[in-house]
Amino acid sequence: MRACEEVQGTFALTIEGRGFDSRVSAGMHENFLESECVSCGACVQACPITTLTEKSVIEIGQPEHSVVTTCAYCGVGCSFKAEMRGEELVRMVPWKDGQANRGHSCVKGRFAYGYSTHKERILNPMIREKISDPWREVSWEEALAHTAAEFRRLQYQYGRDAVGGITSSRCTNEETYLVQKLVRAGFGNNNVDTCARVCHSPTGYGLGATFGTSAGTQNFDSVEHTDVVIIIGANPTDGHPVFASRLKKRLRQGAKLIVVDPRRIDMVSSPHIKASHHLPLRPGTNVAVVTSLAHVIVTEGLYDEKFIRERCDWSEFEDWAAFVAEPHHSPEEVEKLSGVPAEEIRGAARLFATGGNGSIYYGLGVTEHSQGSTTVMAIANLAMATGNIGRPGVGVNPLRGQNNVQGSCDMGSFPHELPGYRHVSDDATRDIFEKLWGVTISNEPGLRIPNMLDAAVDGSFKGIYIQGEDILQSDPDTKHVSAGLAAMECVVVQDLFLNETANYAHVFLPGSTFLEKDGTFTNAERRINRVRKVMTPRNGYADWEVTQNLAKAMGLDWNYTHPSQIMDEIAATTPSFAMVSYDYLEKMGSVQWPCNEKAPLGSPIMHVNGFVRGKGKFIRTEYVATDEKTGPRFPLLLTTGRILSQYNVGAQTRRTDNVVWHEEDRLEIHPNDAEMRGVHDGSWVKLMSRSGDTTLRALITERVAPGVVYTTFHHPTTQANVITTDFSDWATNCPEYKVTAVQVSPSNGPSQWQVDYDEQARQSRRITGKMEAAE
Amino acid sequence: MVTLTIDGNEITVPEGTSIMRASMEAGIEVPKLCATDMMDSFGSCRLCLVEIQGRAGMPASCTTPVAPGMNVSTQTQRLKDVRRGVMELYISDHPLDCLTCAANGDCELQDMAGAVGLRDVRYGYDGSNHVKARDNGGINLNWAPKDESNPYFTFDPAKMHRLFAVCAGL
Amino acid sequence: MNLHVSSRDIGERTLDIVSGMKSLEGPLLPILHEIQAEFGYVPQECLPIIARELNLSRAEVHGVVTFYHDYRDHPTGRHVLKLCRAEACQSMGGDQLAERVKSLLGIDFHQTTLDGAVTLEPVYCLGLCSAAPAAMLDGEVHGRLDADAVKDLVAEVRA
Amino acid sequence: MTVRIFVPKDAAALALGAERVAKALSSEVEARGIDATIVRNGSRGLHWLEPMIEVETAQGRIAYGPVKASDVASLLDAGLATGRDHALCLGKTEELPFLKSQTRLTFARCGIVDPLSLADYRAHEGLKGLERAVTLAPADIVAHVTESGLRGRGGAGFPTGIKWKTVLDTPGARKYIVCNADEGDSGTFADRMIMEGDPFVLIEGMAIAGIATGATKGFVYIRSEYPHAIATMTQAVEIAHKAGVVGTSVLGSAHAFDIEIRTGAGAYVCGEETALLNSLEGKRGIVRAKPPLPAHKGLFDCPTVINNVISLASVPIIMDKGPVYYKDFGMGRSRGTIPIQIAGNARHRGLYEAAFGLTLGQIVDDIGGGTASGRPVKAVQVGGPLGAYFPRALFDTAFDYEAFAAKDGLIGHAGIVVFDDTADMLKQARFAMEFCAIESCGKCTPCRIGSTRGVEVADKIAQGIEPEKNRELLADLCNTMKFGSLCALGGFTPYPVTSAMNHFPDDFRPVPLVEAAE
Repeated sequence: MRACEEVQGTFALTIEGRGFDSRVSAGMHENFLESECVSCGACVQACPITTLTEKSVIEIGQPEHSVVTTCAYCGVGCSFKAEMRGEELVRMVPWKDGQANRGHSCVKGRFAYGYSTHKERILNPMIREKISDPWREVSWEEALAHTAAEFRRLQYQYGRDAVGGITSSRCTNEETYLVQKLVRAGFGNNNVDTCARVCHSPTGYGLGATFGTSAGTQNFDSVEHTDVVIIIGANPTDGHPVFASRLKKRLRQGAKLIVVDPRRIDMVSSPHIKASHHLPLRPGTNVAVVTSLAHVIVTEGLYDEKFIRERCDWSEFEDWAAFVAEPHHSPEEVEKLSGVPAEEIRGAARLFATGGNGSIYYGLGVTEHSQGSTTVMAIANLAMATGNIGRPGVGVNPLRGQNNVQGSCDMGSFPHELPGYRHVSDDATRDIFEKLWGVTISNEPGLRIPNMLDAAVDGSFKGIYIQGEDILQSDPDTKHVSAGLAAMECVVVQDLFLNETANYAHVFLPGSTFLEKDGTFTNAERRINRVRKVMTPRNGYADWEVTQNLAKAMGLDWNYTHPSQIMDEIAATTPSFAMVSYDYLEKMGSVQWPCNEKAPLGSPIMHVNGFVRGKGKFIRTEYVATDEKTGPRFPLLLTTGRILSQYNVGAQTRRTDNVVWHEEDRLEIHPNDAEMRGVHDGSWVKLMSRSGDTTLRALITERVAPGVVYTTFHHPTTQANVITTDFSDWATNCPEYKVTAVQVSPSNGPSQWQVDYDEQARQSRRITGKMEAAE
Repeated sequence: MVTLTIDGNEITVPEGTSIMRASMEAGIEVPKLCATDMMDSFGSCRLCLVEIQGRAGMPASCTTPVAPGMNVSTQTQRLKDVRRGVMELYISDHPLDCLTCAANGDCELQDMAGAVGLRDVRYGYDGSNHVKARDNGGINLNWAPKDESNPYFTFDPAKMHRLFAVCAGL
Repeated sequence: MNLHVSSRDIGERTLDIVSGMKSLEGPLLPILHEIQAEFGYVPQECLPIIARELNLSRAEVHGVVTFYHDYRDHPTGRHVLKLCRAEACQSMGGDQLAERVKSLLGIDFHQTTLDGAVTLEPVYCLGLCSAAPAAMLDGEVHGRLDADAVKDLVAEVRA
Repeated sequence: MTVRIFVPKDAAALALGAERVAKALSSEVEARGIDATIVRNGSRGLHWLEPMIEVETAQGRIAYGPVKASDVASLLDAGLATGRDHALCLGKTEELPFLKSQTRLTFARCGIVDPLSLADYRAHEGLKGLERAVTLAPADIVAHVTESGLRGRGGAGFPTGIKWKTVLDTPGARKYIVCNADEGDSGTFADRMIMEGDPFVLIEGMAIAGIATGATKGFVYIRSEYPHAIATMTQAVEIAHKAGVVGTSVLGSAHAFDIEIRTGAGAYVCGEETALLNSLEGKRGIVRAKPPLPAHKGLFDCPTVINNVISLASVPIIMDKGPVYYKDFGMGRSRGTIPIQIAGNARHRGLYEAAFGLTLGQIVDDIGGGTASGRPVKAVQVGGPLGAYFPRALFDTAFDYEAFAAKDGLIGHAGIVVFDDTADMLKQARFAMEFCAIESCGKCTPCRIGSTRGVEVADKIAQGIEPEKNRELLADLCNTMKFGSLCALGGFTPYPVTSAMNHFPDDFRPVPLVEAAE
């Protein structure tokens, strides 16, 4: 089917036979589920309800009105038309005028919205004295009054800094803004952090240091002009499928591809796609490999001298060039520690430097390392050295994980930064907010998530307001997280479901879905997209209203009646958002920040005539091996990632039919490593690290190299993060999820830890007067 | 820019524009099943045919680019006859379940049948088809059951025409 | 032609064939011809291997295999008799001849005799229109066929 | 001196027992100690006389035929080796009326030379066209071909020179020459005969096309039903490559040109040029919409010349003898010669190359000698399964692209299939639809569904079910298919059907069987 070819690039459909006998067929005369179909919906789209019909349309009937909104899954930020019948969502249809997705979609955004009406969704606020108690449903008033009283008590008893908040990169910009405002204005400290801490904080740091802005340089359309692409530490076909489709289209037109990844991801080789170079590096050696690419470019004179002289500081370049030219950065030396054949490194470097417009796309495989920030800077160096910044088809592009992780960073979710990446120590910035909010803002950075947990274990941090995050499952070293949470006196979780973190909560505030509120999301290309309310919040309030009500309960005088007013406040206080308003977004469809007097139409491409920081800065990137090392006890390296059908910790996708594609996390292991350990395909294995152990089933595959194992972290029963360590990025504390020394051995079934955890979770999810809510 | 005449209306469009696109710009709807904005046009449905003065045959408007001075007709009697004839063939291999079909009211096949004025299928419904499991007392090898394996959508080969028109280019 | 090959061998042979030919421009049809020459048909299990090696989807390879009538998804009889059914042969009594062959063999077109001796296939023109009616038996051509000649052909394949 | 005896290896001759004759001859010659070599030539095209063997004598070649293996001994007894008379002796080959009245330009060597002897080819004026071409600028070669008036012999009759010029003028990193040897039309075998009888002329023609357009790679796409042609062409390309006729330096010039032989896989529609390109690319052989033209975006999206075998094989003589020489043959806009293939129920079946302009009646009655069965000619189908059935009443039609089009027919690949009065034209009309149903690529609905419906409607007419209504429906269906189809398969299938209906209306009014009362 052409939609499958041209739009999605999967080629899962064909016509079988010919003439009158010809018939549309999925795969090799297979049913859709068993075929190569990735359920992106493009064919259903191309064939509106004659052959391919959404089951929801058959059940509910034809939609009668629709609202354009933005998908709440990944950082691509696809626009959808939510087609409704009354208050019921009939289907989500990718919107062809969507500037990020251009009418395309993936299985998650297109179909996996059923969680919003899942029976496990919590619709009433609940509180409990102790986490061993069952939950008690209470009114909103009681829940909020209780929370406010507890936080005030804790601050009175343990000090102003004993409480903090975590903003959600799943929620809107406006909601994120309110949470950090609550912390700064209401709690009176800077103890606010966000999940970007655990994913792309090194992007902010690395790109900020080199270019001057903490975001990707391009729009997605840019990929249509690229000639050579480096993908490093990202798996776009699974993590950012709609972008992957656009990239694959460009590759089918002849652009070249270099993949730097320990795994043989689909982009390395799949229908009509073949990477020119695959650099299957050992996890943890990114800096060495990227620096080695630079070594080849510098020593072979392939750098863009004109660009560098015009746009960067030449003496800094010379210093950097001397550094990368050192013999220990040569591909031959780097081969010894990365395992990547020197010739592949040389070939890739030459191709990137000489193949035309070169662009780099990267993901968490870059950032979630002890040297995550260093790799980001090494990537930025590479782009500058080859002159690949400031026009369509080039650039450095983080593929951001969560729908609004860019926005949550923009909105001042970090303990050291106010909205717009302005340091809390900057008097002028503080002054703007202090005047507007009528409070004094601390000029000292607050606590990061890991520091909050440390402080909780130490007894100095006692209460936390967590909006839309499941830190227990998503943050590294689960045991440390649970110890920190257990040590607190008031853990407030605002979410759709009783998530894993809620097992340690004292207050549960039901959250709303993206379908139930107005607001904006900012995607990986800095695009501010409108989220529009398509149905009434089933829990009674949109998340921004809950935060406002909590603020009011704490005595703050907040009176927003619509999120547009919050955006107006953001625009008034944050220069890069100066022109943004709901009216303007209505007119433009969407805009990419910076959007202000200097760039009234927004900024699809950054650093066009010069870097934001002035001169682009070359920074030396010395490779320092992680302390996480393999040895006789833990001879394998575990790295983690995602799969197409599931999203992140799976809270949403696990509550949809997407589970048919991925019922459980599996451990990918190379046949050699499996044979050595007597592990069979599909059998249970025990996965051990210095931090802990878990069990899951094995999947024997050559996608991973010998010595490397891989798993996803979508299912709480697996708890892959029990295994990961507490090592983290030197600059930003971003945890080192991607490298853990492990051992794998055959097992009979779930570990004792998993059994205990299941029981604890079951206990902690009891609700008085209700049947057990646990599944 | 290229200036041409479509059904007597002069219109100027960028070079490389398809006749179909140019017609739309001129406010003229050419019947179609297979062309969508999301994909390259490829001319399989044979409903968007037009006549061009001085050219033989009936080219598909979706795959034929405009040319300067072209004089295009989209609604001659000959075109109407052929379109109705094509539609009659489509419907001769399509189930007659419009009233209970989930697509009723939002079906391009239905719309097009109306648009070309199809009132009668003279072939009857007893011939070879992909619609009925059994035919003339025997098993119909052309028929395949509905595929409900995907949790989100169904695939009914008995109603494949629109899909076929869209993807027959494979 | 080896009709008794295990799945594993099919995989290995397929990989050999594909590896040897994948550098051709547009290698799929030549590869499928070679596979059919090797196994006598195109085994289903070859398709995913071909797809992987040529960076195609399984669906695409399936679509191609099913489009061309030459590619069979199961083995033929020991002999393949192709009778031309096109107009030039019709004008010289090809239809009657076909009926005769069918009744002699007791099978219809696209069928194989129960003893596995012969598969009967229609063909639309062998380019022997000036020697009609014509047939091809295991790659050898026969023209100006008449009732006696086809009897001899049938006897030959039945032997 | 060694005597050369020629036994054709052309598939038509083989089908009639030439292999057995050659074997018998070889063993008899050896047994008798005769100093003779047996040359396996192509066919002269007198297929009703095949296997026709020839012996070279001082007076010229003497022909004998049709020869059976069992005739060999008596032929040798009679003095075959010296061209003596015998009951099967046909006299001097060149004097045979069927040959003598022809104008053999494209087929000048076919049946005369050893197909795989490059020396023989050179000895018979071969490679002169290519030798000339390498000295010319591409645009000059194209100008020659344009001036010659050569039109595509595959059926559409598009001027070859214009096609080449488009490719020459279209920039491309790589360009291709594709030879369409998917000769699927019933009643045609000219391509096969050239490939089996004079393969180097095709190679030469392709090399000239390559030089003329800047293409460096050629493909010959031969249908799998032609194993002998595939074998001969494959060997010929190897020989030509070794001899430097093609390869990195064509005849020592700066031009590179390589040829690869590809085999089809049983799909008539792949004779349609865009379907053929898809097939070469390894795709389903479905038709592409035009534009873009193959000359702009053809094989692998590169500028591509796609020409029929005969078109390409006609190029060397045009380059050798000049465009005017070629252009002087023919009539109207149909210039040069056309290899007419007389097939089916004709007495003199075979290949007859002549300038355009003979009437259909001359071809069928005079040259073809009427029917083989001796019964009256009822109809002739010209141009393969998509060609119209012409009744005797139209026998004054001249063999010319435009003249045939004016009578709602087409020359196509110039195949003529003769039917005697036992033919049932309703059955033939039904077959046209059936053939379309079997061979439709399936892309467009008029062809995909229409052909199947056509069979059904024809059956209803045959069964006497509402005959009036169904005849009208069949006519309507033909109109829909003719104008609605994407390519010639669906678009021309109506030709045999409507011509049968129009010219033989009685066959469409079958007398219904009187059914026994139940």
